[in-house]
Parts: sequence; structure tokens; C-alpha cells
Amino acid sequence: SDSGDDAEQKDSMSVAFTAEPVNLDFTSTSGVAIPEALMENVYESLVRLDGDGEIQPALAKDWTLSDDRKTYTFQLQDGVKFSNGADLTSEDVKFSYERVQKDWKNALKSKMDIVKSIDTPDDSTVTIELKKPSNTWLFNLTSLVGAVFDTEGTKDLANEAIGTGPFEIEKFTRGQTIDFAARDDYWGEKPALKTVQFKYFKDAVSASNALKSGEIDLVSNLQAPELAGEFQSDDYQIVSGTTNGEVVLSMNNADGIFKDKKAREAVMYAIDRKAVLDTAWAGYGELIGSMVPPTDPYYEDLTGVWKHDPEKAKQLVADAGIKGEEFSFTVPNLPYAKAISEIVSAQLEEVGLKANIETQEFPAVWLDKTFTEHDFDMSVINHAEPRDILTVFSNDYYIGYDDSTTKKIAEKADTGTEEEYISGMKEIAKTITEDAASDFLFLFPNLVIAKSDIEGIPANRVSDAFKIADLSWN
Amino acid sequence: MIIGACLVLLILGLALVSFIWTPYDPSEIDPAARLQSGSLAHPFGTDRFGRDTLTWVMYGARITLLVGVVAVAIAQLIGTPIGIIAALFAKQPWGVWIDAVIMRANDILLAFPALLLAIIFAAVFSPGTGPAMIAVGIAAIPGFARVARSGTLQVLGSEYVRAARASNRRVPAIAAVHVLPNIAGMVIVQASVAFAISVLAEAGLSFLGLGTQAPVPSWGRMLQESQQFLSTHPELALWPGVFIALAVLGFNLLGDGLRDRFDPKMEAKRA
Amino acid sequence: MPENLLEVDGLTITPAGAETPVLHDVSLSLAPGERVGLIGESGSGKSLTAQSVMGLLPDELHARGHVQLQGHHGNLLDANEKTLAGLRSDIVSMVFQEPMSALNPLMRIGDQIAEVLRIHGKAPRAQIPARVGALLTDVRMPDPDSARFAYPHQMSGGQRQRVMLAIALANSPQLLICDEPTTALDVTVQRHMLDLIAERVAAVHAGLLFITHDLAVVAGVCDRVIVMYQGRIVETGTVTEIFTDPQHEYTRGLLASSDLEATDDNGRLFTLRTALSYAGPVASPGEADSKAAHAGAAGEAGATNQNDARRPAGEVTAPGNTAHGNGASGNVATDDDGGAASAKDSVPLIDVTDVTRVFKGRGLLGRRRADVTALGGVDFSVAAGERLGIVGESGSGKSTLLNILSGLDRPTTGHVRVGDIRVEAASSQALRTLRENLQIVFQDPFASLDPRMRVADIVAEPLIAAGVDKDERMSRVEEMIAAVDLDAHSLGRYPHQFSGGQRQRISIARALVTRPQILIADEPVSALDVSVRAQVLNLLTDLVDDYALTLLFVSHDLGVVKHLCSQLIVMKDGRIVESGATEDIYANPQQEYTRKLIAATPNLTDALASSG
Amino acid sequence: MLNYALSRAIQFALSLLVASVVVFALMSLLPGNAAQVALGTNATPEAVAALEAQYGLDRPPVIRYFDWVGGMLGGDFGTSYVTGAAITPVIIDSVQVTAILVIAAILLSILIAVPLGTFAALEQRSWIGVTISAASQIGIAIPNFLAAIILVIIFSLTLGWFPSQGWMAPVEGIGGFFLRLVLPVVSLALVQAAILTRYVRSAVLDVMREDYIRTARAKGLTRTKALFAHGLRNAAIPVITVAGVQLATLLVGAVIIEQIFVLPGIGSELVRAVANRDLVAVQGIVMVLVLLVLIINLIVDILVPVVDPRIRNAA
Ligand SMILES: Nc1ncnc2c1ncn2[C@@H]1O[C@H](COP(=O)(O)OP(=O)(O)OP(=O)(O)O)[C@@H](O)[C@H]1O
Ligand SMILES: Nc1ncnc2c1ncn2[C@@H]1O[C@H](COP(=O)(O)OP(=O)(O)OP(=O)(O)O)[C@@H](O)[C@H]1O
Ligand SMILES: [Mg+2]
Ligand SMILES: [Mg+2]
Repeated sequence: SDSGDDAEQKDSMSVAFTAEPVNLDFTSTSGVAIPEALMENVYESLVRLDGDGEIQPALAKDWTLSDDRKTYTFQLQDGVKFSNGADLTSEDVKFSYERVQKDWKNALKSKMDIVKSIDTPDDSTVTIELKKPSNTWLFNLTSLVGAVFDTEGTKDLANEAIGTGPFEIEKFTRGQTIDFAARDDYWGEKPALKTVQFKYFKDAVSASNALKSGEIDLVSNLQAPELAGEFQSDDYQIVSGTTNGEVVLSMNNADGIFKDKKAREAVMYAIDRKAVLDTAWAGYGELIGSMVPPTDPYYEDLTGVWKHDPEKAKQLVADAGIKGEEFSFTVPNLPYAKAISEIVSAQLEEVGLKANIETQEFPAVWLDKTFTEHDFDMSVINHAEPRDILTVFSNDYYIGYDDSTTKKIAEKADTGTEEEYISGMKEIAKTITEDAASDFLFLFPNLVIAKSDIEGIPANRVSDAFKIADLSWN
Repeated sequence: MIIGACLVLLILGLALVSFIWTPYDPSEIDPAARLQSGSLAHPFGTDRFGRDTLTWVMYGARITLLVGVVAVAIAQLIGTPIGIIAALFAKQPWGVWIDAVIMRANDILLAFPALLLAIIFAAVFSPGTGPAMIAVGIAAIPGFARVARSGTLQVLGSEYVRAARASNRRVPAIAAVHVLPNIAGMVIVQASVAFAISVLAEAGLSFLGLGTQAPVPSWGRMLQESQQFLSTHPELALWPGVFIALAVLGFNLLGDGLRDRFDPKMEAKRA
Repeated sequence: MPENLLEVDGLTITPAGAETPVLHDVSLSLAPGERVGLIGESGSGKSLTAQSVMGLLPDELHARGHVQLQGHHGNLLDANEKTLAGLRSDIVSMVFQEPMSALNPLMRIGDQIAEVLRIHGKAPRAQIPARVGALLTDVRMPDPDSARFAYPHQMSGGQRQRVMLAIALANSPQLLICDEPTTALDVTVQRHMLDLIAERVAAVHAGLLFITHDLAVVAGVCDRVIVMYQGRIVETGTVTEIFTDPQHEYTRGLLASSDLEATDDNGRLFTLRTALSYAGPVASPGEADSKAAHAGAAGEAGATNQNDARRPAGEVTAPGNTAHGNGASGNVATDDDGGAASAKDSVPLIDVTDVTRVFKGRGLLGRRRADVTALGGVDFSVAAGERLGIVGESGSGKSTLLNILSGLDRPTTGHVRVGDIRVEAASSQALRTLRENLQIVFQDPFASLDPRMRVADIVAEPLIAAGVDKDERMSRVEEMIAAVDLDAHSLGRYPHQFSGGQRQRISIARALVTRPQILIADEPVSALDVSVRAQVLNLLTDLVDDYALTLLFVSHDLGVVKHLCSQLIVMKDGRIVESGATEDIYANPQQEYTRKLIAATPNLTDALASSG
Repeated sequence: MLNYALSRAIQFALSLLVASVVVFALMSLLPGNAAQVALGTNATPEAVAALEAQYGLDRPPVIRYFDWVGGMLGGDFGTSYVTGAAITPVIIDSVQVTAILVIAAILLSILIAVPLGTFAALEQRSWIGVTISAASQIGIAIPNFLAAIILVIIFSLTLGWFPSQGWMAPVEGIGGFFLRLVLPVVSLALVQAAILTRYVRSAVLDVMREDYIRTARAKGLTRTKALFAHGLRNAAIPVITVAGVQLATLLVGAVIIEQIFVLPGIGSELVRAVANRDLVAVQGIVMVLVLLVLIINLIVDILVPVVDPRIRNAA
């Protein structure tokens, strides 16, 4: 929309995104686009994550955990209304979470599998009993599975989003824009902006042009980091924070050339991650060395485990008996993946590993061939979901990591105390890294470019949501 | 014509030389030398991985020519016989409907522009140079079929074919001895124009990400990737842009020149 | 001395970039009301001269000299387009050769005539429609009221040429230039046009510059003649002077070779080379006839046994025509050919019985058109060794008939027998045999040779088809090339490196290389210059004799047929309207159509007689 | 003429029918399916199968084909599995965008090319004529997306005259609508104009060689006037055909421009639908594109006889 004059600018904003939602229903459609737009803006959960990765109250003003660590009791906020006018009651929460188990198509629904029963002693109290203690469940509630729907509000989820959040959707133009309008009857603190438009740009250059010519105010997560250089002036601010996205150079542990750990180790030594980050993503992002982002409680710096050492790599290649045979490197046609594949394949070639790059359409073909059929030796993808280490490195996931050791540790950690959980998870991350299960290239940056007079830009993207209620004009 | 031929030879030369010698290896990455401007070491500069742009331009010529050759070959090898056969049938009282069916099928194919085919093909076979050039080639079939058909009809209606028939030549012999050599001119003209179009199509498709894929160097890809460096390193876009334009210009001019040469009017004048 | 209408002085035209001019120092003048003919062979510069006067020279040509037109001061060659535009059609206008393309295909006839009136503002707006009507009437346009709404493609060539004349005359110019205005037209239509031009020019008392290469036409239309040769004027004089006492060698040659009734001592037509002994056209038709008859007898000894050629053509019907009359005339004709008894009871070589050919409109997915009856019941037979002429206006079905005879096309109904082959039902094997024995020489020497084949390959093509092996092929090709008077170097060249006459020789060589019994010639000389025409006709005559061929000769030029053929078929609208011995039909045509055809054929002798 | 119209109509319908079979067959070749894409990285095979069943993807192809064709005949292109929304309005909206863009571009290119091409033909030998020819040759050689990028840099980013991207429906503001249209239309039109200029020039040159132009000059019209009175309409015939072909190729060809300028056109819609394996949408869009191309051909076929009485009568 037009940037208009200053007076108007005070309460409206236009924000650019890359991945566009095909519909508004994240219960049956996967991907980051829909929760990015809706979570915390339209839909709210009982709890939310703050920028440091800490769990904070949301629709639940308070909660308690039973001594056996299996039963949570939530106290709901008062005076919460859905955008259709209905009041939030404990029934809505029960309805929503049971619906996850019953009706959701999104595979993330499994995060609610652990719930045994939900009770509603009164309108503002919800009691949820888990089958076994879990450290991750409450955290999972901060994601989209925790979203609370009105009992009457799920008829046309694909086109109509009814939630308790500070904004409601005024207009959804598929593939182009979503217009948000601030709700007068929001229960919490009123957002500074009256209207916000999300505008979707497939092409990062178009988005950056739009920002330059003043047609938009903020580019969330710029997909062409080289462009950031053009905004180094007083008129703009460049915010580079973290995300939950680990860019993984994944290797097929179960089959083919990388079944051999020596081959995987060769890759770990062959890759100069700093060079990858600098050339492919203009140095934005963070080297991590493991599947855990720094914002997770069990983060540990493992960048030192595998140091760039081509000579060692060459030796390992020879040890593994690889004599220049090609392996398949399936690359989703996403900007970062394509850029990474070019430098990674060049680095691998230097140590005698010949990658046969096959670009695959994302999501359709990559999901089909690489992800579902496991027809690949190497791939590269940004695993963007929060705390997904256990999912990605489980036996039946596409990487085919042998999780016989880590699974046991994980079970213990999840049911144990907070401390046990953290130490367990650290152990898992370290095991996976040391197993050379895959190469963790870098943490995908949250690169935001905005006009310099915008405040409240979330530097770190640690949850699904892009919270617009925090944004304001200075 | 001469300018066109020179440009085409230049592109051809670049491609051929790239087989023997290029300043650098196209996949040679040098993070220290990334995004350099033109220098003695890198006359056209380097890209974001520190790869030599001149090397890439030379390799890109290969893809450009490959796409052109394959696409034109497909279109020509399918379209020309189709056109000739349709025309041969059109000349038989009982074959008119076969001609009609062939040409209608041709018209339907005409309704699927190259880009549409390429988008679908990229989805069916995964994006790449192969599907792209097949799509471009298929989309160019109707053009060849039309040219071949009208040329053949013209030749078949000529007195010399009547004379050949009166001398007992059979249809295949007439097609080979009289039709082919006489429509060759028009087909060659069409080929050079189709070549120019395929150069543009490859660039467009690669730009959309539906054409040549990493790590193969192609001008369209270079142009696409140079976009984010436009304001900082415009020469990254300049070189592929210039060479695409030169190639298209070359083939178009060559086509124009050939057209003049094969134009029956001109022929009559020269006679 | 009264001021001349047109004065051209030292006109020299040079193409851009060329050294030598294509027009050298041309000077001519034309008095008001005078009718001047400009003749000369193709490429001699006639059109360029006319275009200079109109200021319509192509840009790539540079003209020097002086062109002065009455009513305009100064040199027309220096005038700008605007000045010239003012003169064109007002003072000088022009009728072009090609009636098919000279009119805008997208504009109605009436509008195209009205335009010329409007441009010069001669007629008040309101009167323009009336003037258009009057002009169309003046040029004898049939149904002028509806003709004005027609588009050019809906009119015949003759009608279009009338429109052109109406346009040219609309503003009553003082000078009318006609650049070969009738060469694309049928003889009958040509006659009409010529009469009309003469009449209209006289009516508005305009000067006329008439360009043609047809001497007979000039003799009929003009008072004075200018002869051009290779870009120069070589001779001028009155019609009688030029035609009775030509001074220049070329004029004499032209005159000699266009006279199809005169032959040299060998009984051959005169050519430019043999023209020296030409005595000039003979004034008395009777004398000419006997001369021609004599020539025929001398040249075609042994080839006169064509009695059985004409069976009574009982079925021949033509609109408004009694069918049986033809048969009678045919029979009469046979009788005066003496010494033909030997062949009387032999079976004719070619037998055509009640042949029709209907072209269907396209079916199924194509567009529908009305059926065309190209042949509507044709009967005739040809004896071995006979020379049959087939004449008729354009579209009368001549080529269709030949196609059927040679098996290139099949008749819709009827029977065709050639030798012992039933052509309409022949197997492809039989057709091959037929075509080895029956060969065709086509009309257009440019179009009938594949431009991308060498002469050797062209001539060898029928032999390849006949399966003759390579060595024999070569020797027969060389032999044939020699027989048509081309030298052996020709074999390696391409058609475009030859002149029209030479190309027609190549095409004759190709036709005869398989030693056929029957030679069909489909208007083989109508595309050629008169001087070349004589050469080719002489060659044909010789070869027909040498190879003892049966000849079917198609033409719309009665003069040519009369020279070459002893028997004649006259066709109209797909039917035979008259047949018989050439002499008889000439002397005593039975049908109105034939009479018209004969009368319309320009004849130098008659023209001179009438003008003189 | 009536006969002609009828046979054209039958051909048109047959072509559409054949095209629909081709499109349907092509779609069934697409790897990856909508259910898979919708469920994403955490899908289980059972969930995928269930969703397939829900979408009706497990029915025999023949049934699905007739369902689809039947719906289209009633103007209903079906409901997208992926978006859950009806396809028809999506197609209508996006076709409008592309149609406006492409038609405006073709009109503009005609406006540029006809005078320029005519002038270049008239002044064939002068330096202006030669310059125009050379410029059009170079224009043809420049990909339209390159032109778009350059135009954006100059007129949007540097001069700030026009927005760099985006679409505004005319009802939302006519000024904004035109302002946003300028750059995409110009980038398409410039290259098209270059192509068209070349055709116009050669058509005019051909026409000027025609005998009837000589006749017109003999009537007393100057060369230029003769060209205007008689030549241009004749030259229009080949130009109409070429413009028709251009219009047809641009319908899809505009997709790159649509992407650069973030326009919600049919090309972008197609790319998006293919990426999401939204088969119903892909089929519908491709069919509509084919339909439009056929309609354009039909219009050209009808327009040419309107201009040319020869063809009118033959028909
Ligand atoms: N535009 C031109 N450029 C170069 N040479 C030309 C041009 N037009 C005509 N000529 C040459 O000028 C000569 C005279 O041509 P012109 O058309 O006057 O001949 P003509 O006597 O009218 O012949 P025809 O009887 O065939 O019409 C020819 O040799 C021709 O090749
Ligand atoms: N293949 C065809 N399809 C339809 N009509 C045809 C075909 N060939 C000839 N005709 C028509 O048949 C009639 C006779 O044609 P034909 O060519 O035999 O005439 P012609 O006497 O040889 O004329 P010309 O002197 O012009 O060569 C004409 O009306 C012609 O239009
Ligand atoms: Mg993660
Ligand atoms: Mg002439």
C-alpha cells in the first residue's frame, strides 16, 4: 500500500515476506508461511516464547504443574474475546487441543499425542493430563499446535481466521497480501499500529526495490543478503538476529556413499563453513556446529568439533575407498540452497568428492524424491522448526540417522527434570555432531531491513510467529 | 548478414575455445577474490564465489549454443517433415483431410507457447537444460511445419515438379530431389530465427529458475544471480546481458541476410 | 514549329553503383494528339523511358538529361515529388502492364476511380459519383453501376485494365502512356482494349505513348514508331516506314522474326540472324497463306498423314452452337490433305472419348467452394505423326486436358487411350511406360526448371526415373544437349545462368531425352520474346521431324499454331467448339468464337494494310 | 462467410477438446502430489493417502477428466485442494491483470512501431531510417526482463517516478492503477515494439514495391500520401497476424515481468500453482491460456478477412 504522508504512517505499516500462505489453515497445510502470519497476531496459545526463548504467559495468565509432572493446570486470562465476538472459555481450549489430535492434517499434530485428557473444571480453568512427563510439551504449546480456536470458528479455516489475537484479518488476497486490522476489543495491551499489510515477494530483489522506493516499510528475512549492503544508510536499519533454522548439509546415513562414516567425516573436514557463509550468504548467519540454535536452553558451541582440513578429508576419502564416483546432491530450488550447493560442491571436489547436483523443485519434488523416497546422497535444507533435533535425527526421517543411542537419552531427558532435560539434550546434540550425521553449515539469519524509524522489530525469530503488535513507528 | 555471421562465429568461437582453454576452471572458487571488478587477472571480474566471469561467459556460450542447436534440431527434424508430409497429402484429393488434421494439430501446439511448455516440463522432469530445450524445441515445431508446408506447396505447384512427375519421378524422389533443396533456404532462415528465439528463451527460463541449473554456467543464470549485485557490481549483469544480446542479434541478422539471399524475388532479380 | 507535348532530350539512366547506363542518350518528342509506339525487346529500356516521363523512376536509378512536358516549365527530372504529383494524371497519365496487381486489392473500384478525381479537384465533390459512372461507361465496363462497388479481385483482367484506363483518362490528360497494357490479357480481350484505348485517346485528343514488343499491336494503334535496342533509340519513323523499310538491323530482325507467315529458304522462321533475307510482310493475305502452306509442305514432308485425326466430333457441343456443324467442317478439312491414304485405316495414336474433369470444392475441414467443370465432354483423336494445335482462351481447359493425357490427372468421366494404354485406368506401371513415350515442354522456361539443379541433372531426370544406368545417361544427355544447340559447358550450369530461349531448349532436351513418341508442348513460347520465339519454334520443328514425333501444341496464339500445326482444335469453357485442318479453320471458321479469336489475333500484315 | 464461421467454430471446439486431453494427460505426469505438498516435511504415508482420497485423487483418471471438463463447461474450474478455494474467481482475477498488462503493452507497441516502422521504411536510406532499423534489431535482442530491470533502476529507484512493483485494481484507485502499470507495460512494449517495428518496416517496404502504389502515385498522390491512402491498410494484414502471435506468446511470456513487478497475473498464478502441485488450478489455468490463444487466433482469422475482401469472398 502507499506509504502516504507522515501522519498516516504512524499507525500503518507494510511488511514484506517471502513464503506466501496458500491458505489460512495451518491445521491442514504445513509450512512456515501461515503460522508466520497468524500466530500471535490472530491466533494465540496459552503460552508464548519471548525473544530469548523463554516461555511466557499468553492466554494462560498462570499455570501449575503437578508433582508427578504430568498434569498442567492453566488459569485463563479474563475478558478475552474472539474476533467473532465470542468469549474465550476453557471449552475452547479443550475443543482446540482435542481437535489437534482428531482433525488436524498437519503432521505437527503429533506433538499433542502425549496429551491424555483435558478437563474444564470451570470457564477459566483448563487441566491437561499428559501420558508421561514431558519437558518439551509446554514448549510445543508455544508453537502453532497450541493455537486456541473458538468452538464455532473452524468452519472455513482456509479462508477465515478467528482468533483471540490483537489483529484480525481484514482482507486476504491469495498470493499477494494479507491486511491486518487492530482489534478494539483485544484483551491485552493495544498494538501501536492500526493496520498492517503483509506483502509477499517471491523475489528478494523486488522486495528490496519496493523498500527502496518506499512502497513497503520493512523486509522480514531478506532472502538475498547481498542486497543488505545497499541499505547501509541512516534511512534504514539492518537487523540480523537468529532463527530456529539450521542450514543442514544432510547426508543419507542409511544408504549409499555416506553410509560409511568415513565418507561423512571427509565431508565434515572438507567444508570450510566460514567460506560457505561468507560467499553464499554474505556472512550473515552464525556458525553453530550442531543442530541447536543459541536461543535453545541446551545450546552448546560445537563449532570446534570438525575443523576445515582438506588434507584429512582427502585421506578419509581414500580410506573410504572413494575413487571419484559421483554421488547425488539434490538441491531444493531455494536461493540459499542453490548458492550453498555451488560452493559446497566446489569444496568437496577439491578433496575428491564429486557431487552430481540435481536441482529439485521445492517443495513438490524435493519432498517427494529426497524427503519421502530418500532418493539422495546429499542435500541441503534449512530445518526451520523449533527444537527439531530429535525429529530430524530419528530413524525414519530422510537422513536415516541411527537413533538407537540418542532415542534412549531423549526419553529420559524429556521425562526428567529441567536440568536433566538440558544435559540430556546437550549430549544428544554432541553425539549427533560427532557421528558426522550431517554437516551443520550455519544458523539461518533473521535478516530484517527496515526503515530506520521503526521500533520493536523482533531481532531473533525463535517461534513460528512474526509478532506485529510489537512494531511501531518512532 | 556479415555482421550477423561474425557475431555467430564469435559466440561459436567462445564456445569452442572453452573446450580447449579457459582462463580458469568454471567451478574454481576463490572466496578471497570474490566480487572483483575487471582486472588483468580477471578481465570481466569475478562473481560472489570468486569465480572468473570471463570463464563463465565462455562456458555459457556452450549452453546457449547447445540449447539453440538441440531446440532447433528438434523443431526442424519434426516440423519440417510434418510440413512436407502435410503438403504432399494436401496435393492428393483423398489426402486433404490428413493435411487438415495435421495442420490443426499444429495449431493446437501453437496454443502452447514455449514458456508454458517449459513451466510444465520443468515440473514434470525437474528443471534443467534438457527439459528447457525440449520445450523450446517443441514450441518451435509449428513454425517449421508451416514454413515447410507452404514452401512445399509452392514447390509442388511449380512447373518443374509437374515436369518431374511427367518424367515419371515418384513422390519420395520428388520430395528429396526437388522439394527439400528448394525449401532448404526457407527452413534455414526459420532455423536462424528460431535459434535467436531459443537464446532468449533459455535466458528467460534460467532467469525464472526453470532453465539451466547449478553448477552449469549459463548466461541466463548469471543474469539471474547478478540481480542482487546490480547496484554494487553491475558488471556481473553487464556481461551475460551483452552476450545474450549479441547472440540474438547475430542470429537475427544472419536470418535476415539468409532471407534476402533465399528470397525468390531476389533470386529472380539476380537471374 | 508548334510546341511539342513531350520533349525528351539526352535521357541517360544509370543504376546506383553501376558504371554503364541502362538507358543511353534517349531523345524523343511527341506532338499533341500524336500516337507514338515504343517498341524493342525486353530490357531495352522502354519502361524506364516511360517512368522517367511520369517521374516514377525507382530510387536506385539516376537519370540525367532533360524531360519537358507541356504545361510545366523546367526539367521534370529535377522536379520534386510534390510538383510531379501535381502533373501526374492531370497532364500525363499511365496504364501499366499488369492488370492483376495495379489496383489496390482492399479498395472498391469506384473509390479508386473517385480518388483520382478528388486528388486533382477537377470535379466538384457532389458530381464525383456521376463522373465515376460516366468513366466506367466510357471504358465499356459491363454493368457500370454495380461494377463500382466491386473489389479488384472480383473482376477479370480485362475489366481491371478497363478500370486502369478509366483512372488514366479521368482527368483528361494531354498525354497517355500505356506500358504494355495488354500483354497479360487474352487475345480477344486484348483486341477490345486496344480498340478502346485508341477510341478514348481520340475522344479526348490526347497524345499517346504506347509501349509494346508486339509489332502488330503497334501497327494497329500508332502513327509513329520508335525502336529501342539495348538502351538506345535505334530508329524512328512512321509505321509504314518502319515496317516496310526498316533501316536498322535490329528492327529488321524484329520484323522478320515476328512474322510467323514468312520463312527463309530452308522453310524456317526468320530469326535475328537470318533476317537479312527477309523481304518484309506481304500485303496480300492470300499470298501469305499460300506461302505458309508452301513452307509447311516443304518443312514437314512425310508428316502430313493426319487424315484420321478428325473423326466426326458428334458430341461436341458449345453454347449456342450446333454440334454437328463441327464434324462437317472437320471432315471437309481432312479431304484437302493429299497423300494421306496410307494412314487412313490405321488406329489413331491418341483417342480421347467424352472426357470430363470436374474439380470438387474442398470437403471436410477445408473451405467449401463451388465445383469447377474444367473439361465438359471432350472428344478427339490424334494419329501418329500428326501435329495438332489446341487453342482457346485462358481457363478453357487446355492444361487440364494435357494433364489428363499424360496421366498427371485423372478424368472425372470418359476414356483416354494413348497407344495401347488406357490412361484413365492405367496402373502405375503403365503410366510409367506412358510417360516415357509422352513428354511435355512447359510454358514458362523460368518455372519449369528446378533452380537448384544443374542442367545435366535436369535433363537426366527422366532417365533416372526410367532406370537408365549412369554411363548411358551421360551420353544421352550430352547427345540431347547437342541436339538442342547448346554447348557441352552448359551441363554444369544452373538454369538462372541461361536466357529464356536457352532455358526452353533445356526443357525441350529434357522432354526428348527418353525418345518419346509424343511431345506435348504447353504454350512453350508464349513467355518468350519474338526473336527468341522464332528460334525455339524452328528448333521444335526440326526436332519433331528428326524424331518423327507426334506433336500436341497448346497455345493461345493462333499465329504460332498456324505456323506449326496442320490440325487444330479450338476450345472454349472446357469444350471443343471447332476442329479441323488449320488452313480450313483459318479460311472458313464455322464458329463465332473461332472467328473472334482469329480476328483478335494481332496480325502485322492486316494491321499494316488497315493503317496504310 | 457463415459457412466459414461455422467451420471455424467447429475447429475451435475440436482444438479445445484435444487441448483439454493433452493438458489433463500432462498433469497426470507431474511428480509430487498435492496431498504430499500440503502435509509437508512431517507427513506420514497414511495421512497422505487419506488426504488423497479426500481430494478424490484416487479415482480413475477418466472419471476425473469428465468431471473436470463437465465443470469447465459450466464455468466451474473446480476447487483447489491446496487453497481450498474455488479456482474460477482466481483465474478471472489473474486473467484480468495479465490481459490488461498484455493488451496495453501490445497497443503501446503498435503505437510505437507503426509510425516508427513506416518512417523507417519511407526513409529507408536516410540515417534516421537506418538508425531506427538498427535500434529495433538491438531492441529485439534484449530480453524483456533485462529491460524491466533497467527501467526499474532508472525510473523507480533513481528518479522515483513510478513504483517498482505491485498491482492496484482500478477500483482501488485509478491513479495508482496507471502508475503501477507504467513500468511493466513499457518493459513489455519496448521489446515488442522493436519486433513489430521490424515487421511494419518490412511490410511497408513490400507494400511500397507493389504496383498499386505506383498506380496511386500515377494518379497524382505523392509517395507518402500514396502510402497512407493505399499502403498502410495492406501492410496491416501481415502486421495483424504478427501482433496476434505476439499477443498469444505474451500471455504466458509476461510471467517473468509479472514476477519482477510482483503482479498477480495468470503467469504468476500458473507458476505458483505448479509449485504447490495445485493440479486443479494448473489444469484450469493452462486450459484458460490455451483458450485465450485460440481466441486470439480466431480474432486474427476474423480480422484479416475484415480488412481483406479477397479472403472475405474466398471464405
Ligand atoms: N531498378 C533497377 N535497377 C537496376 N536496373 C534496372 C532497374 N530497372 C530496370 N533496370 C534495367 O534497365 C533495363 C531496362 O529496363 P526496362 O524495364 O525499361 O525494360 P523494358 O524495355 O521495359 O523491358 P520489358 O519489355 O521486359 O518490360 C533493363 O536491363 C533492366 O535490367
Ligand atoms: N487443381 C484445380 N482445382 C480447381 N480448379 C482447377 C484446377 N486446375 C484447373 N482448374 C480450373 O479449371 C479450368 C481450366 O483450367 P486450365 O488450367 O486447364 O486452363 P487453360 O486453358 O490451360 O488456361 P491457361 O491458358 O491460363 O493456361 C480453370 O477454370 C481453372 O480455374
Ligand atoms: Mg531447528
Ligand atoms: Mg517494361
